[in-house]
Amino acid sequence: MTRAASHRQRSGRNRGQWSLLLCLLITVVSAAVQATDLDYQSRTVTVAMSQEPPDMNAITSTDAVSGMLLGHVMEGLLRYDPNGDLVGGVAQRWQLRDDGATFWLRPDAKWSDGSPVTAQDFVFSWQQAVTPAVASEYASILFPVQNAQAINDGQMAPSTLGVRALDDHTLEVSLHQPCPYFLGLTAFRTLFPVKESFYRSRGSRYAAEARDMLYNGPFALTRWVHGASVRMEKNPHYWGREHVWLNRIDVPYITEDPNAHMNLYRDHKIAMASSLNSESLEGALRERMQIKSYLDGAIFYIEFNHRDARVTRNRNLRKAIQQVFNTDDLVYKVMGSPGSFPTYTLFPRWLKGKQDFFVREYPAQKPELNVTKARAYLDKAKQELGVAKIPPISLLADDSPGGQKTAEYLQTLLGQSLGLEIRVDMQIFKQRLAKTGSGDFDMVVSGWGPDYEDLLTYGDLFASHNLNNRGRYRNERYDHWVAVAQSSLDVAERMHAFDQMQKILFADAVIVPLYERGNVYVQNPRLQGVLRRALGGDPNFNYASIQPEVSVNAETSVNPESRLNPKTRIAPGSGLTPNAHRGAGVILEKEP
Amino acid sequence: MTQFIFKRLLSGVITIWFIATATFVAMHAVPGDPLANDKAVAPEIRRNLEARYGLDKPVLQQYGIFLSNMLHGDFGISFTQKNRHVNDIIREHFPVSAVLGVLALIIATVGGVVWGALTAVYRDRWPDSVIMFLVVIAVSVPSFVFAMLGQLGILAMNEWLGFSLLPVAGWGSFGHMLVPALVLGLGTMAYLTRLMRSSMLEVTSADYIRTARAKGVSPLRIFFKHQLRNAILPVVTVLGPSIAAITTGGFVVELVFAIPGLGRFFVQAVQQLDYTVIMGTTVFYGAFLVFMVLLVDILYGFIDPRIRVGQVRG
Amino acid sequence: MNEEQGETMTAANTPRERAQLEPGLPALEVNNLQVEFAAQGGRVQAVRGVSLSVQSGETLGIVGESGCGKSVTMMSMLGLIPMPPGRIVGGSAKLNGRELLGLSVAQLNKIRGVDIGMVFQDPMSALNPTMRIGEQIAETLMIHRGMSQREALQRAVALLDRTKIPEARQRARQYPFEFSGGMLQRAMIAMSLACSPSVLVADEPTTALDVTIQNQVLELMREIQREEGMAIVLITHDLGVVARMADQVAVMYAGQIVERGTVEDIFYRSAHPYTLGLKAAMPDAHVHVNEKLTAIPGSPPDLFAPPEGCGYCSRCDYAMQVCDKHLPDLMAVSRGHVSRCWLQHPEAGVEVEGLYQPAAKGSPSC
Amino acid sequence: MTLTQTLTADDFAPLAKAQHPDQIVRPSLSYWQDAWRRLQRNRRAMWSLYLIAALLLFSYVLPFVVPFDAVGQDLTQISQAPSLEKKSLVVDTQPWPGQQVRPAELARLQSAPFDPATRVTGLTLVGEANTESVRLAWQPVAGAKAYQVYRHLLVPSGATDLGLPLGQTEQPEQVSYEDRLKLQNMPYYYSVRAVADTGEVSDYATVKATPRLAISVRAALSRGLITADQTDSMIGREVELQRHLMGTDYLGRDLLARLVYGGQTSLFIGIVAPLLFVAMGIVYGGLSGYLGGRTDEVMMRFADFVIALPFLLFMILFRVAMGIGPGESGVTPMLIAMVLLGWPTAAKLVRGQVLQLREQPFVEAAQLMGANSRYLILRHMLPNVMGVVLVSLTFSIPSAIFTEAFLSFIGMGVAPPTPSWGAMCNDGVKSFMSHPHELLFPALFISLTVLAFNLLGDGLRDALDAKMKG
Repeated sequence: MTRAASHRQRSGRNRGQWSLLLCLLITVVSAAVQATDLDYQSRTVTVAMSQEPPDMNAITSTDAVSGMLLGHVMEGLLRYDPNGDLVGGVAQRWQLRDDGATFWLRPDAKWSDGSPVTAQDFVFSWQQAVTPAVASEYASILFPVQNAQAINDGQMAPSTLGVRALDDHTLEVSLHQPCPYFLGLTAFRTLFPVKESFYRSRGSRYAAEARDMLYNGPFALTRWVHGASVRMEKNPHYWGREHVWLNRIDVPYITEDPNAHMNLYRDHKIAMASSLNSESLEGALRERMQIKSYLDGAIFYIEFNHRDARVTRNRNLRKAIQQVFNTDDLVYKVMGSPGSFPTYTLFPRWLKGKQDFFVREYPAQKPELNVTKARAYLDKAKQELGVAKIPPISLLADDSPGGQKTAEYLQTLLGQSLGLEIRVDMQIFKQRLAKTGSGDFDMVVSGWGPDYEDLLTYGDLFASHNLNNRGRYRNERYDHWVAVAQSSLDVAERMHAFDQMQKILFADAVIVPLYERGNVYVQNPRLQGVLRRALGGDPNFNYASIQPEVSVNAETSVNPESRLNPKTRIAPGSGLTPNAHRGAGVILEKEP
Repeated sequence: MTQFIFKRLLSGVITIWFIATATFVAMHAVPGDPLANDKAVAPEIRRNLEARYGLDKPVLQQYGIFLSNMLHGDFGISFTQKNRHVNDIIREHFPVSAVLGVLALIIATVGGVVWGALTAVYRDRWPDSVIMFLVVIAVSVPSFVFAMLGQLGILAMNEWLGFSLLPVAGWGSFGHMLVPALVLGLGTMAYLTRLMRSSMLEVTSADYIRTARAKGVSPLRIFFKHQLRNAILPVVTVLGPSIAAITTGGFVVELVFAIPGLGRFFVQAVQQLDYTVIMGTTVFYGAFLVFMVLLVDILYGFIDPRIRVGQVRG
Repeated sequence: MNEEQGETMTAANTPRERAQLEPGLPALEVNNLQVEFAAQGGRVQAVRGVSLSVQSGETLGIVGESGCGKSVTMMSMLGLIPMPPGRIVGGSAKLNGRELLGLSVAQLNKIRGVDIGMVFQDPMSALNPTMRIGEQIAETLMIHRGMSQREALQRAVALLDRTKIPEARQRARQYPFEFSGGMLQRAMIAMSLACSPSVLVADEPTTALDVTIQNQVLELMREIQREEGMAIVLITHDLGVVARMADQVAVMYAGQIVERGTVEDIFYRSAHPYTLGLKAAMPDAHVHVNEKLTAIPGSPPDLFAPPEGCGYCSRCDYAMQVCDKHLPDLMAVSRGHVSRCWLQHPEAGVEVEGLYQPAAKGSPSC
Repeated sequence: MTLTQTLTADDFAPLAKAQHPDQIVRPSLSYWQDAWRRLQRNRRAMWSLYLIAALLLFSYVLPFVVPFDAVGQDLTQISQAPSLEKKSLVVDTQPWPGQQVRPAELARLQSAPFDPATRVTGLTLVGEANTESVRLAWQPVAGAKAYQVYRHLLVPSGATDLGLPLGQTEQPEQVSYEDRLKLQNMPYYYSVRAVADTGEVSDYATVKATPRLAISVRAALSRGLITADQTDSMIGREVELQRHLMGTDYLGRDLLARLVYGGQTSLFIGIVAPLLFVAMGIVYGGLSGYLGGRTDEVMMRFADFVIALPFLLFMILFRVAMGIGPGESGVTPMLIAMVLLGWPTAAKLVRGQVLQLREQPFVEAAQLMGANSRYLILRHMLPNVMGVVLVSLTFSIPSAIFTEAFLSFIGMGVAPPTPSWGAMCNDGVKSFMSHPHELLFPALFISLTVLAFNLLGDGLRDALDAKMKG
């Protein structure tokens, strides 16, 4: 009897414990429910990133994710405005000459610790960038500056770099030859300022944590949990702080999985989800998400190996391949990626020519799809090579979805139409790079993204001296036109040079252009003014704002609080808008 | 006991050395260039980079440096996470994997024991069939399918509820861990269920259970006092390998649920040929597993008096 | 049988007291017990109508080859065989007059360990390896006597002491694997005696032990029986043990009792050829060393399909035509001594050397 | 007593000896026969065995009977759900110059101001919409600099819900657009709106189009649907497209064919790798156990080291270290990696068995009888070890298949275009939401295989376990 009673008592206590535990569980679980994608009250936007930022040190940083963050927390001499125009950043006024440039800095440009951004900060960071021991992979971007290359090769001291601080707010740059695109370079991250005293105080830990950095951009990193989350908050010391609408950019999710991004967006946890593929697109459409697209600047092409021992050195073989390759099929059917465009040239459609876009002024020649002609070329190639059958051709690609699809498509296509045996060589990214670098391939699926806003960033790729010319294509005429484009200040002459380059690329079948990559993404319609762009960090929220609620015609209504030019909200891509007042090579001087 | 632990620790150290060496050899056999990047770098810069990571020295010397650094508990600086030490990466991301793993292990063990015991109790009746059917599904479906279904499940649930009960992805609170841990622990849970079932059945027909019944002990008490403890013993022995499977098997889950665990960093590091991170992570995991197996052995001793007392004596 | 009666039964503390309450009532009485096991494609008739009884203070020995149904008889009535596949087909089993068959598990649990204790063959496997000896003994007391753990443990030490385990206090805190076989069997006995049952079923208690230990254990059982006055059912295949311990003996073969009587009846007036066979197979200190031990040829019948006639027929040297076709009944040989053999039939004229055949005497066959 | 009364004296006559021979109740069977008999009684195990046989037939024999094309890309049928037959229009896709506004008209329109309230008018389809191309044309809008074209699967509900931005016309005179982006035979809603120089947009117009399934002459020719001399005559006529019983993948490759060949890869790795490492384990473990003593200790210590290596990490590492050359499938590196990491478990198992067996009386007896080592190993050790090994082998197969799938899933498995079930899952996961069949089929095959081997393993263990006998 007593036993039974005590037993009952015990089970009663157990029940109590259980319900307590359950309550606790529910509390914990509900605590997990987080803020949603947009918060108008606190002016917070929540997004996701694909990757932990590998290197937040602007001097050495090379990747896109760090570039995106740096685009918010740092500012160079110049910056891109919402229209994609170069406008004053730290510099208030500037002057570009044949032999150099002068920048007058804003007196109110400040670091996040309140100290002013001075000309010395630029001198220091630029010198660091070319110092061999720092081993910045982007040192070459500074090569137009006097002595930069020699310093980087270890032949001269970093202090001899052609950049001087005339006073705290005047920066003097000497160029070793005319550089029509130099102003664009000053918006590039390698040329961002770094405060020497702070940099030295952190030693090797500089930029390792949020507290190990000093910021001069619209935002400052306030939280950085590696691999997990990043938070940027408005920089109270930023000179243009009243033009920044957002108070906070939260990045609490870091994953490469595009499905996870999409699911987070669906769950209203993030305000935009990038990299929609043709597969996830259908769901997005059915759920009536706002879909946008833009060109991210990258051009993809098949590069041939022109080294001596390679069959692909044979022009007729390359021509044969060029003649059967159907870029349209690849883009529209195989990749099926909306926003991407088939291309027939190395130069992207968003870069300017003389007045209009270059591709409109100098249309590229489209290869005619003709299997018969291709076979004729192939026969000629066989004759020249002295073989009855072309030996197997290796096609190097990395294991990204795009690379894989392209390689598999090409393999079947060339096999079926030309009877070529293509051996796909799928490698992880670094191994592909190593193999491309050492020339261990016949064909390789390559892509190229721009470093600065000029056709030259693409055009000099196949100059014989360029280390990025992985196929070792060597053509004196091509080199000549590259030299012209590098140093000429005459727009027409330069554009003609680029046109000559693209003609040589086509005639010689140096490469087979594939597509210009577009990125399709979904974005909460209440979020306005987000910049998607090829240069200067993507996406960018410096000019973004949140609408209190979705308006019926959100696209056309302009948020009064944003000083945004509605022009940029044209989809697809800000880059599509030609820029009237930017003539390369013209000596400009303008007030912001 | 101390002698036993000391001996095990010693062999553990040798094992870790072996793992370190194997990793080093494998790592240097990998074709490819950890310093390669999208854009070509000038030879001078390359030399500087090589010097920075000590790649300019002969392989044997690199091995020596690696071992001596390891002795000091220093795995060097990451190749891809430019300003971060591998130690920091492990310190920051391993706890995430570990918390997830521990939760998964708890779910797996508790689930396995409960389900296994239930199936044994209801042997050859419908609860047994249903659970064993689910177990069979759990062991036959690849984990990435479950991970995806798990995420879609949360999404569907949140949509149905009209508010976010559980987060779809991310990390930070208990709610973030629940479904990923469940997905991660599922396979192990199924395995443990099977193990527990057969072990329970074996115990059920054991002589001492008959003795207990002959003593007039009630079925419930027999179940808890006599069967469970004895049946759990074999389950405990596989916990060591299970921990290994769970902690290193978290890549997929970590990727799908955007969890900043070490597993994800490892896969990324391999893709990026981040030598130091690969070596550091592998050696660390190896050491961790060696330690866990040791721990499980000790734990086993506490559950099974035969071993504990035996060790005290010997 | 209702609850109240059960309660009044347990009110009496020792078997001796209980025997005094109702003199003449057998402590355990089994009648025509039949047990089957479901097997693939049919049933195995493991126990085919066994009847037994044992009085308080008395020892009943059940002998037979392994698999003949000795253990099943005892276990089935206590609900210790898994059902299914086991099933009690018929018969009755009464403990102190209370019917055991058909009781629920809960009802049985009030009897098992209280009124009837069991000692099993291999103590090493019959004791829970992960529980301390003391705890295992105390468990019975806590369940049936409602003692606190402390009390029960103290009592357990006393019981261990009583079963002559030295340093009982320390031993109680040890685990089974720390005990030797003989010690374990003592502990087992201590456990089964915890609640002073009126019947102790010892299922091959000494099989796993060596001879000297065997004697000690058997001696202990006897001693306790003298003190407590409980009935012992001793299941064994060892005739020597039976000879030493038992008052009454039942010989079982193929699920049936083939001979039953006092220990003298069985040993000196063996009335069944199987008993003779068992005796011949028993090493005996009295026989000469060079005398050959004779094994019984063949093996017991398959109880899946029991033979029509006598189960021993195929192995019996004296088998007759009738043996093959007809199953003999238990035939009275003398008072309290029965045998299931056609040779005991008055018409059977066969005289077998060494076989006690009062009925068949003087009528030789052809 | 009634029976005894009917007995006669004959009944008491002795029974002839011949009538009671030593009965053998059950036929005696060898160990393996017995195991096989028991396995046959296990229905689940037998079904698993049939299933495995079916899977092997499916992958290794079926391709000889039915020719499958696992690489052929059917670009007209990309990511198609399973279907039986489909008819398709043959079309000749010529470049379309589109429709332009005349220069004079354009000048007039450009000079007029842009009004955001204007709506695009006259939006129509040019020609019949088919899956090769959908052509749109509309009336110019005053002041418009360009036109944006959107495509939706639902009727647009507002300016933010126009669907997928297909693109923007490049010249103001261009008032037409040709859509060729992954068109399917389903209704689309095309919306067009004008954009001004300032970035302002006009109101949109929407038109519905349901493209007819079509195949270009070029594609039809290369797929062998028409012959070269039919190229002109077949235009505008219908042809029957290839059937894809299980649908197609992202390159329009037949999923059934890929599953067949993927099975060859997956099953090959799944079965051969365990076979190899178990064989290696038998040799190593057998030797170690047989030699015993110091050698055994050293050998087992080494096995322990290898066991301590984190399996998946090293799988990935080895796989990357061995690399895959151009045109290679990557099966060999994976096999080698699995064997390198897998053998110690089997070795320890075998050694344990051998050690146990060495102590067994029958081995001692055989040794006393002068049996030599060879005889001992072949006659006594091996058959007894084989049971355990067989069970462990059966259980290794599912984990090997999973390992392959996992590695392929994280992109470290076989190299494309080699199909494997794991790699197919990896591809299928990306499009799970829109084309679930691309994930479900390979996942199903993996599951079935793993399931079958698991159940077979259970059955074998029960059948070979001597304790369960009787």
